[in-house]
Amino acid sequence: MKKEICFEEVFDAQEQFRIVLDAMAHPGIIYHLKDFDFEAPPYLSNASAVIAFALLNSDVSFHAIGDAHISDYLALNTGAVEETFEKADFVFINGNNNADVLFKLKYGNLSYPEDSATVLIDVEEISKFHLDGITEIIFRGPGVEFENKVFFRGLNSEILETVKEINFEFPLGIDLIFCDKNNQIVGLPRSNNFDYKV
Amino acid sequence: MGYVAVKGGSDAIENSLELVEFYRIRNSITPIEIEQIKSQLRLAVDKVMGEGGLFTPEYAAIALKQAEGEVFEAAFILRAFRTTLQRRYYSESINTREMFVKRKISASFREIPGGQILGPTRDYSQRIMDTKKASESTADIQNFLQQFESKIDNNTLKSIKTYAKVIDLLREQGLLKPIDKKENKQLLDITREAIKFPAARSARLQMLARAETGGLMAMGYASMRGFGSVHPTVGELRYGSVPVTVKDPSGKLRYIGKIEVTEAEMINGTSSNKKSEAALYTIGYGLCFGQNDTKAICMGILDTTMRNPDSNQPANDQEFVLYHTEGIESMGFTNHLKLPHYVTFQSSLKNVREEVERKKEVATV
Amino acid sequence: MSNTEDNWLLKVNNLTKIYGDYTENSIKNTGPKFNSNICPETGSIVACADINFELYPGEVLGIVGESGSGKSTVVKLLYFDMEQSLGSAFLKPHLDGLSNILEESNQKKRWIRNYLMGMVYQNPRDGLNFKFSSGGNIAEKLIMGGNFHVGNIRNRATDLLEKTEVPVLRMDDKPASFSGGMQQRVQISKAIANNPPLLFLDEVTTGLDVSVQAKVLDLIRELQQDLGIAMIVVSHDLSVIRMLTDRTIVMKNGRIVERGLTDQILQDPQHKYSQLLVSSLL
Amino acid sequence: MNQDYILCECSLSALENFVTELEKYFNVVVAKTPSICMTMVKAEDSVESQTFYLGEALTTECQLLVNDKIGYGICIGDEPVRAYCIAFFDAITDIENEFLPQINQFLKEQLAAIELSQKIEHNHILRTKVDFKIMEQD
Amino acid sequence: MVENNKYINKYNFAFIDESTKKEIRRKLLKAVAIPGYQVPYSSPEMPIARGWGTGGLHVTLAIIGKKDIFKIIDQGSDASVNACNLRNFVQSMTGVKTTFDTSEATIIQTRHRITEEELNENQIFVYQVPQPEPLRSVERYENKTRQMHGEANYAKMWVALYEQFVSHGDIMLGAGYPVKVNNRYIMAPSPIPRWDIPNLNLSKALHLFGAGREKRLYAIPPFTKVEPLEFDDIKFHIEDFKGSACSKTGYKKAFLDEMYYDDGSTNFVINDSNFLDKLSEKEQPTQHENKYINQIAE
Amino acid sequence: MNILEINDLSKVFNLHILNNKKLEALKSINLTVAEGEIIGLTGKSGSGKSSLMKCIYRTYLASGGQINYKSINGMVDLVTASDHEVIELRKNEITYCSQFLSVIPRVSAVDVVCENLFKVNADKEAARYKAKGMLQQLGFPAELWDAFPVTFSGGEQQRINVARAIITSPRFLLIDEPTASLDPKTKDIVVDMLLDLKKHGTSILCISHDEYTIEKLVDRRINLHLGEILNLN
Repeated sequence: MKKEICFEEVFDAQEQFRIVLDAMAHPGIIYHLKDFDFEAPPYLSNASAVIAFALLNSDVSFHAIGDAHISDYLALNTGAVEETFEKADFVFINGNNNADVLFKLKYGNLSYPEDSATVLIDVEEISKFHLDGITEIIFRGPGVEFENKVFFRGLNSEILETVKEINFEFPLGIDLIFCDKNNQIVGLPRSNNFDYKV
Repeated sequence: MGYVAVKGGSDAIENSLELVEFYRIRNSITPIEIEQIKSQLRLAVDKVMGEGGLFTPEYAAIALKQAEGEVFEAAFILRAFRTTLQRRYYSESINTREMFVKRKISASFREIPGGQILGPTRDYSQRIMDTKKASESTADIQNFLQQFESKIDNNTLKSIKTYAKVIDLLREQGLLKPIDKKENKQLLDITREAIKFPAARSARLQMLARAETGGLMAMGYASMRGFGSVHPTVGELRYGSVPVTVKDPSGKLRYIGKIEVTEAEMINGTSSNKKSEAALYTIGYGLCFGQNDTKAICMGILDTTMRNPDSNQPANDQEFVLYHTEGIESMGFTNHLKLPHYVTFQSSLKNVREEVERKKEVATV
Repeated sequence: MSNTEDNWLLKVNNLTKIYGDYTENSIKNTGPKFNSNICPETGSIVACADINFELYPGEVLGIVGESGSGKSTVVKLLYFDMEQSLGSAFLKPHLDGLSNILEESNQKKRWIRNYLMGMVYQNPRDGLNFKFSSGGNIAEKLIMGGNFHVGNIRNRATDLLEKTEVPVLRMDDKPASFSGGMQQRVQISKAIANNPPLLFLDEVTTGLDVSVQAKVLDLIRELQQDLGIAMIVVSHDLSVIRMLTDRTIVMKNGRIVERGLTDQILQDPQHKYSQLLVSSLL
Repeated sequence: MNQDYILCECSLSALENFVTELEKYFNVVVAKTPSICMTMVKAEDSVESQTFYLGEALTTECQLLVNDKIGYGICIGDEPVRAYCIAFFDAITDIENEFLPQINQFLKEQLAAIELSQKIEHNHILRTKVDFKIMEQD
Repeated sequence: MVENNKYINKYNFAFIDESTKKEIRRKLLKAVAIPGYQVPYSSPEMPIARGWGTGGLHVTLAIIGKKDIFKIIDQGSDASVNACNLRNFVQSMTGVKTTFDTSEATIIQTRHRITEEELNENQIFVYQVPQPEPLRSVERYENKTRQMHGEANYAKMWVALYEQFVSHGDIMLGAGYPVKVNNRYIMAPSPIPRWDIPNLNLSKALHLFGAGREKRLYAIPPFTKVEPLEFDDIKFHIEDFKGSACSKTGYKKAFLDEMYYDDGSTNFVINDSNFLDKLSEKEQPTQHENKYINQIAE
Repeated sequence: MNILEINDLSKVFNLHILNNKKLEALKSINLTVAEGEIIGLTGKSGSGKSSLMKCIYRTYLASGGQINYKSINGMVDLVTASDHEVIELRKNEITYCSQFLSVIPRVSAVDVVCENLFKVNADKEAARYKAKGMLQQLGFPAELWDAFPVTFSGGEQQRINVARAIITSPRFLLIDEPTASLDPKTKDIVVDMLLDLKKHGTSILCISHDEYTIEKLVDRRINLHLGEILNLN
């Protein structure tokens, strides 16, 4: 595994961060991250890697499910520390993963609700248009003018049920960013009052 | 139209800065050298480093020069300078027991291991204006140095030693209060994340170490006058240089130089609320960059007061002490009152005028 | 019968508060048997332990005991003024009594306090904010209960002050300038402002003049009759207990030593300590 | 450690001259030009050993490849030359080379000079010691 | 050998070092996810004084990129000396284009005002906040106010408003009127005048707040409910200029500055300098729509 | 049909503070009360009459035996019933009228009489109306209705006490010396009121030293001596 060199730490980080900020501020709107020529391990989307490069450094911790290569890759390229689920600031999971692990994540306390995990979920495909056999999320709440609908392929709906449960007592909760293989992302902050259909 | 107004503002700022420069140098043709500030304004440099949170005598001297000697401003410049630098290394804990001691006194005992060493201090100088300083010449300086050096015979030099600490003696005798198990021992860094209350001791000590000397002094003094619960004795006050070591990228431990620090261990008597426990001593700890007795002592007082939170005693109140001794912040905010506030003022003016109207109506009804 | 087994309003199980580090033995080696609530091993203080009881709607329960018996601790734990070491409590109107209120988040506890409970402290300063007017104090509770209409707030405050015999003219004055009895009545107004089903009264007449005491007690009785509020009355004063309560719990060294109908406790006390208490106070 | 101590405390001109002379015989590549950064100074209180951050120290760091051997130079202060020299020493003392005796000789001389000046300062400081025994005899 | 060149340190793009920028960015994301909640952050020292907009600068410098167009106002004016100073700083540290034109800017930093011209969804509005804690007036301790926010325990704040009504006949809060965000947090909207408060509600732009001295960041995402605290019967109202009009444009529906002259006369001028410029030049900027402004007669 | 069946009831006081001294107040009491029956309890002072009554009312905890009470909702053993069951019975079925009025400061005579009605959340004005009617019947001066009973004479207090006990028309009434300090005329009124209650189905256990009252009132008389029943006639 080698260190990626195509991501420029000042300007790429700034530009990609702004897209992530937009995504968080507009839940349910699809944003496109830049397509970097990364050699990320399989099971880690380029989009997740971009977000990791833009936000992680040695001051924060992460946990990735799946391949051990993902952890090595992220540790090498961001300097962030690998931690357990219970303590990680950033968590990388796949949309097909079992939802149970989410219950372990830190979801903040009432005095410091931000001391909670940000979860990056890799799914197959994110689309504005309906396709068969996929999950639809209807976003409502801050950042959404009326309601936004987005379709996800490769997203276990139990994850959404679990997130709903974890985020029930706002401001406690976790914040999510969905990433797909085409460098598309969608933000789902805890303030969002979403529904979903399978 | 708008552009003209803006240009006007920018020009005024530029011209104001020029005027500053003019006032700084119009009467003195000879620029002060950084080396001169470093040595002849040594204590100002120390203060700037302490409050600036960055040990660097040369940049502190530049800041002092740039700020026309205004210590607050210079510390501020240093703090802002810090922001532009990457922190690449964390040192191993410095060990003040290895200090090259330049000054070491105790007020608690008459004789201490190694003796009372006054070192460079103005404590016993009579504060009589020394008008000779007005006409000090290079020759005077050289004479003094020559004569000073001659007092030592280079052939009969005593070898350098380090000294045992007074508090170690008290500890060996079991007179110090054991550490409270509930104390939060976490090592926090308040320059990386905002302080949270109640604050861990590491965060408190760090904030005190970079706090403004005058502010610390006000609080420490307040404590002794009854607005706090501590009136201690100097267990030991030492000043000198300590080695700093870091790990290089290969993991090897490296000596990188030495820094000067003042350290105070302040002894406080305690009363015990449990019958089974004896009244023991607690130590308040103070440590800061450079030579600054006042700061180290007051830090030592406040270290102890803040361990006994009490919102009725200003000096025992963590939030009160820590927020209000932060010199750079206090200075900035008190000075921001100079900024225009006409929008906010207009808003309150509307309220007051309306109330005056309402009260008039009531009166006439 | 209306008060069947399931009809309780409040159920308290094994409520325990210990200060300091404690072990299993801390509870075993303290209590009335040892005439002490300080653990001989760890020095921890067992303020109360193994407190179990149920309270029924509209019922008035007395807790009596000397100072240090842990009686105030019980209500302070239930009102979330302190955190329990062990134990649980269930309140019917909150999730049908299925959820331990002591383990709820602070956000939910606040809701429970605002809507389902009231507390009257011995010291009016604990229950009232002396920086606010007496009307403002009542407003605080009403606002916490979701009332945001100043006119309605002032009307309700007027009603409450009338009911508690506080001159309505003094509604906008700060309670600091009131007599102790009047402060206490303002505090009661505040506590019942949202018609809670449960009210805690912690030594509410202690420190008041006898005539003022009678007035306050009378007020509490009347409120109880009129509003059907269930109450827990904590007092070291048996005459207060006799006057106000149906049932009584006797505490000593942090434990319940006896419980029963108030007249039974007063006339046929079973436990040695209750007998001592009754004989010395009547 | 000892070597770093000497290089940090010795005369800069002597060091610069020595290294300038010596580096001719090696292939020196500057991997990281000397630049300033900060070292967070950790301290601990003397009673409870509570560690805390005292503040930062301005530091210069430099990385050299000397005959492909990496050398790190780190020192307090804005000291590009010194950092360079320390890095150089760090590398060459790890390489088999014919100059080791000269290097050792240089270090020895510098150490002696440092120690002397420290001792002199120490003895000046000792003159400020309050000697109670002498006072009693008076 | 290297040259003994001291004092040659170069500044990073946007002044702040990259690891601190990352920290601020992470905190901003959390702030957006929890609208109105104050996220503590490291708040490094800046070369301007605490209380002079360091928080706003942190936010601006952490988000700004080469493509951004930057506008900064103080008291509504592009020309205020403090705005000029910060503009110069940001410009010299980033090289970005600056503008006075509200609609052209992508990042607008402000002290004490929202522009009269309506903001769009591509804009980020950055506030310099001197006191981020709306509860400070009723509770001086940070750990207590934090707990109050945590439990949504705002009764003290409300009672303070009630008491103001009781003693003054109205809620006497002026600029910085507290608002409730997304039905949850009470937030200090930086001391913008009441005039601007309704413009926060369901705004299309993202609003980011930086309080440097107090080390807090917070945010209002677009399309977020922001309501001033008001009772059902005692309502919030904006500053009443009593039908006064701008002496230069005759316009009434804007926040006005009250001007005093040497001869003792007074008149009013539109406070927002760019809005005034545009009206003077017969441009027609789109203004924020809200019921309070709508009520004012032309 | 019996409303009350007492089997083998005993009561021993254990006085911890007097070195665990034991006082035997009741020994093996067996007694039944039929519905609508009035039983007079007689005996010298200290014979156990009040103790028996208090055991039934649960002011005293019995030491052994059973007190089976047939409530509207079924049989209850008053010795072992829970406090709550007892409270509910006291509220709805069983009333105890002691020899002395325990007054409550600052509560008017009428409201004292109403107290038991207030407990079952009766309409306050209707309750007061009823109370006034009873007080009138008992010849209680109207000007004292709103006064505080603490200053009343023994006879006046007695009348209030009786009115208070019977206002709810309890199913089972325990009454201690209802006529002790009353004039003959009022005695008759009280006896008539109690007989009227009996007509409506109330069972009464009555302690009295007044032979006249016993004679006129009771269906059966139980004589207690040193905690035991002497006769069963």
